[in-house]
Amino acid sequence: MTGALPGVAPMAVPPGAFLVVATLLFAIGLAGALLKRNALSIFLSIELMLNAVNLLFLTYARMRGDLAGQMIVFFVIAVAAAEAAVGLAIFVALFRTHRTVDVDKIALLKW
Amino acid sequence: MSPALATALEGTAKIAFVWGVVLGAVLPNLIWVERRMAGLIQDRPGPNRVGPFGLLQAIADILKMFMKEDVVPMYADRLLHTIAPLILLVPAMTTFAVIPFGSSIYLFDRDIPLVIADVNIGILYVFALTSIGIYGLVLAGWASNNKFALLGGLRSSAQVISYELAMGIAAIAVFLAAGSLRLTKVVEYQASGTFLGFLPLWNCFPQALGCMIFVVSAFAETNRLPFDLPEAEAELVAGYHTEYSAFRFGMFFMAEYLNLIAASAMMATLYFGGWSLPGLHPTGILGGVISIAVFAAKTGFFIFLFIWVRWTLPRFRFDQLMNLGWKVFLPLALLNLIVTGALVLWGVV
Amino acid sequence: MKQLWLIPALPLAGFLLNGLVALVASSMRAEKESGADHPGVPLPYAQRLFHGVVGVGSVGLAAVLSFAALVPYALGSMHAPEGLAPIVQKVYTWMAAGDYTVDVAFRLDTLSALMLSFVTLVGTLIHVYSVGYMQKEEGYGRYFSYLNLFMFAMLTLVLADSLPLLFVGWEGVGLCSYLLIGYYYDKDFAVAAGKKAFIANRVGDFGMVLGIFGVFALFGTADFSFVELAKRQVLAGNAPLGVYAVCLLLFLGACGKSAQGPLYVWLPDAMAGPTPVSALIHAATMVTAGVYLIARCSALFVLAPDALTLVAWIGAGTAIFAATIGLAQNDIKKVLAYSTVSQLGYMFLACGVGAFGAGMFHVFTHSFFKACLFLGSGSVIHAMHHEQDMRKMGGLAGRIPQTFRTMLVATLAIAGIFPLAGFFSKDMILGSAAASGHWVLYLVGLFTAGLTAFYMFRLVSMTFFGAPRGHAEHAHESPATMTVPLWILAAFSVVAGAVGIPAILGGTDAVGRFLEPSVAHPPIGEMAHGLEIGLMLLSLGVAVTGLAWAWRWYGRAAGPVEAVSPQAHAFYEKTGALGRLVANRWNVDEGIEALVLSPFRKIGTFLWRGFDALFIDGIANASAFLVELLGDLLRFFTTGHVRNYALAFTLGFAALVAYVWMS
Amino acid sequence: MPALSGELVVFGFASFLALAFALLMVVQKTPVRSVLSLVVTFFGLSVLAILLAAPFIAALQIFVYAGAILVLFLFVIMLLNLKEETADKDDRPVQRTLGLLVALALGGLLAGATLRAPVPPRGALTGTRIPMPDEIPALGRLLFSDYLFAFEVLSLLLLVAAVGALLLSKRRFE
Repeated sequence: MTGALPGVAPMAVPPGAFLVVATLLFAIGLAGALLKRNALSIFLSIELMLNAVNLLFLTYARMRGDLAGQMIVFFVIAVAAAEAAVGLAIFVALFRTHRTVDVDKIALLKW
Repeated sequence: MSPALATALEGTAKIAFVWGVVLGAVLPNLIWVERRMAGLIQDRPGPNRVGPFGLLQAIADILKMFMKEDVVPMYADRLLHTIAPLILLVPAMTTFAVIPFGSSIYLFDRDIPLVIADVNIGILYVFALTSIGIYGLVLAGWASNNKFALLGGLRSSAQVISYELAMGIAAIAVFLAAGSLRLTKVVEYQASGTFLGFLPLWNCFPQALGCMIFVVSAFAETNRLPFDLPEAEAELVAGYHTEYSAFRFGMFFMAEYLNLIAASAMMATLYFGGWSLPGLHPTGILGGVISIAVFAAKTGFFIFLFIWVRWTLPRFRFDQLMNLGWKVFLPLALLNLIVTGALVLWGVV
Repeated sequence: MKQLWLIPALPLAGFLLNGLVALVASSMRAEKESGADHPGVPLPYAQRLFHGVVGVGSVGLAAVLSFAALVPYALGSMHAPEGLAPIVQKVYTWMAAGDYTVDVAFRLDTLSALMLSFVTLVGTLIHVYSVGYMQKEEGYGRYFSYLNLFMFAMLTLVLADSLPLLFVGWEGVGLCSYLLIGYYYDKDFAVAAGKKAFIANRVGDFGMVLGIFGVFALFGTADFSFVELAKRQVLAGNAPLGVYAVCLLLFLGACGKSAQGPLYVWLPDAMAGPTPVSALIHAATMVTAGVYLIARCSALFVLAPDALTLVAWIGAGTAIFAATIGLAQNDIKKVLAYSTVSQLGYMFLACGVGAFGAGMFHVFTHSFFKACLFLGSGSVIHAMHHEQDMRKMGGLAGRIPQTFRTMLVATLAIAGIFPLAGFFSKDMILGSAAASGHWVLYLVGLFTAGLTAFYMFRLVSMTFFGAPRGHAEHAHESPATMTVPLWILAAFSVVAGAVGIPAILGGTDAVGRFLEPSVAHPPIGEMAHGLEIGLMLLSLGVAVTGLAWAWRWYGRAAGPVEAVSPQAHAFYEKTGALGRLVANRWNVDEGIEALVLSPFRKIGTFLWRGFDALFIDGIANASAFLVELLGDLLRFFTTGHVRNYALAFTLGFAALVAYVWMS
Repeated sequence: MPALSGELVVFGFASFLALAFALLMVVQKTPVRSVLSLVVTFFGLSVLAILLAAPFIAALQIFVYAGAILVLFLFVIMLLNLKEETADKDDRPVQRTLGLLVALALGGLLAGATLRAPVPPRGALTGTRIPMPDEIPALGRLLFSDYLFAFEVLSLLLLVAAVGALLLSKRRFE
């Protein structure tokens, strides 16, 4: 624990708590990604995982009193935006050809 | 009295004041004003039966809404259908938290800044709330399980998101000049000096273009004519609130007016010097009151503008709207940003 | 003159201009009329004019500049006791390796001055001649751009101040010769000839490059300051052997470029190119580069007498060998080609016996009369509508008189008739051969002189005398652009000898003294004046004999108008089996085919069929097969279900985290 | 000290909100509702971000994530008009159970690992401390100095993504 940084108020909440929350969120997102069949829901779960990681970054940034973590979160969010745009476009195209976004019904990669 | 408690009290007082004024005083009269204005512009008397000059018309309307039956369509998504108006209403009401409605007032031997929460992300907060507001419209459209409503919802989301861009970029220029996201800082900056020696340093002068974009985008953001496509009667019956009645409809109604007021306040704050007036240096209680009055006047002017435009201009077509947003305003906003950057760089503003 | 670099730069500019215009124009043409080149369709006049002006102009200007540069220098060095110091102008640093740098620097000394004089002069004349000769060609622009490029390379070669830069020019001229031999790229024999020339030159260049490295190894530098070092015998490393090896390697390069020894084979075939090209590249300038190289490095060669002797013998051998082949050729250009080879042999003979000055002198004179002869033959071919077989000519003397007269002059010159240029140069060579005591070489040279006179006059007789055969009767004279250069060259082949009149004939061996500063002049034994005079008369007599003989066999005889005339066979009838062998060019090409090429082809076939196809491909196919098997195995895991992939991925990740956790 | 306890309360509430609605999102069958639950989760996250002295990120979380990205999701869902997740039962029990197990296992592992992981000393990456309370200018300065290249690349990426999305969602490729 970093203790009172100059210019940073001491953390009232133990950072470990944040970390646990973040990892739990990550696990939930992962479960969603593995269990859901609707491509969009899977995508949502992945977004959740991203945010869990963001939370980790923020926590460490706070613990180290270092802006780098927040910077990375900023970039993650921007990249997520790009990813969402392309991903959703892919789903739309997919739906147009298969009339469904159920990933179990779309198994083109089979041999 | 412990400082923490004092702070809490102070905050509560301010919230009470703002909401009191907005919900209690401005909102009802606004309904009346709008309809009277409509009458004026359309060369007819407008509501003039209930009370003197029909001043109590608003009360009557509200009562009527609460009396009516609250209908939920059979195949609607009940939950969402219920909460949609709230999702729209709450952000509209919380927007005011960051807007400085006056300089500061000296009471109970403490200097009280006249803003509920002077957060350092100021404008971002406002934009965040606006973007939440979208959900209200979209969900209302979706939950009603009605194609007109759905179309209205989709339109609104598309429209609001598109214009948020232009609006945001225009606003960035403002903070570039002020050097902070805090709205109080923005106001202080505008009160601080003069532009080209004879004009007040209000952003509307150096950033006339940005101001114009912001104002027009605000119309789109609040779904007001000429951009009220989500509820375009002629095409979509009543758009996203087709399936709403009684006080839920009333909430949409309220939300629209609140957004209108908030938008006016934002314009006044960002581009027209907020509570400041050239040569006015408010001090003490009186100063505070005067500054509030100035702010109210400016806001009032923009509210008036909103109404005026609504009853004057015809409605856009959706594709026209989108073209305007993406192909005209966005580039112009960027241009404005660049120009402002140059001005700041060369110390003109 | 301050900017030597301008001299090569001008033709380069010409090349770029001509090349670009030609390219653009031809592509435009291709668009307009579908199909790239249209045989026989001459270019629009404006374009021809452009190419002509640029082509001739750039080279002409270069010639003017070079004379502006070399005349003052030459005069200066004539009057200076020790000759002037060479002018060396550095343009920029080309390569820098550690503390050793190779500069692009140009050098003007008496040797390069001599070369420069006739290269630019003959070059310009031949450009002018080409304007008329190539008129009907649709590849006009291409031709002139190549020709300019050649001039650029040749001038670089001549003016270079270092072996690497010289090598650039060396390869440049090789490339241009390849391009121009293959100028008629739609004719198979032309393309084949181009390849042959290129490959034969590669063999030489291999020696050349190694030689350059060797020079660097010996002297620690490759620019011509090493000549000075060699004169002062400042050597690094194992001198005698090293010098010997380097000399042989350089000589190999020279043989490649100057068609000596077995490497001569490309030159006769090179006649497939347009005649002016043969005149410029394969007679006057490029092929003499080998001699120039030897003369440049003379100081080095002097250190390896055995190598010099070898040079002499190979030169003499080539001379007589080529001359004998020349006797029996019926293609007018082939005769000239073999004559060129044999003349080059003379030059190497001279260098070999240590008379580098004499060699360069012959290079100088030879360039004029041989160019004149080629251009004349070109004019004849032009008049005969691209008929090159002398058996179908005859009786042209009256029909194309100017060509006849100029060619006659040049023939006499090359035959070595007093007082034409050829006499002096050839006699200087023979004289120095005798003086150096190589009497065998002398006799070979003498006999070759006789042969030269014979086949040259045979050519003249078969072409111009007797009754017209084939289409000879409707031959007509060529335009002025072609005849004027002929006259100029003829004039030079008369007077060019003047610069080398030996002291014994009251002259001052000008060229020898002129070259002294820049080429080595090892002591050659003196001869009694009487003997010297005698030898001169002897060679003169031999030459006259040759002429007379040729006249007897070919001159008077007239033949039927039908193509093949008795004279064509005359040589065989009169010389029997030997003649037949000679007519088959001593079966050299067949020999090379049998001894060198076919074994190589066999080895190649084996490596292809046996090694590559079975072994290498076998490995590749086997590995591919393995991969395929693996794929068949793995594909059962690809269910195509995204979630399975995700699950597997996650499992792996979990395992990883667990591992990190444990450790 | 009341502020501290207050902070704790806020933390507890926010994290509960985030976790609960995250779970809801996963078990939810209707895509629209999953999106909404995720929105609520993001609210919780942004509150946590504020607790972590990152108000700017918090705002972005709402403004960009909830306000733009998730609206886009909603938009697409409505466009494709996806009601219930396909009714027929999940025919991959192995995948189902295994997936759940792996997710839980990995979650536990990660939690443990993160708790055990040492915090690198401040300034190990960059020396910039968080200047409370107004850190936004500092962020900006950092973004346009140390992270300029990444920033430019990012802008390029966004452009490419926009073009790609447009191309993908075109009906026919002319």
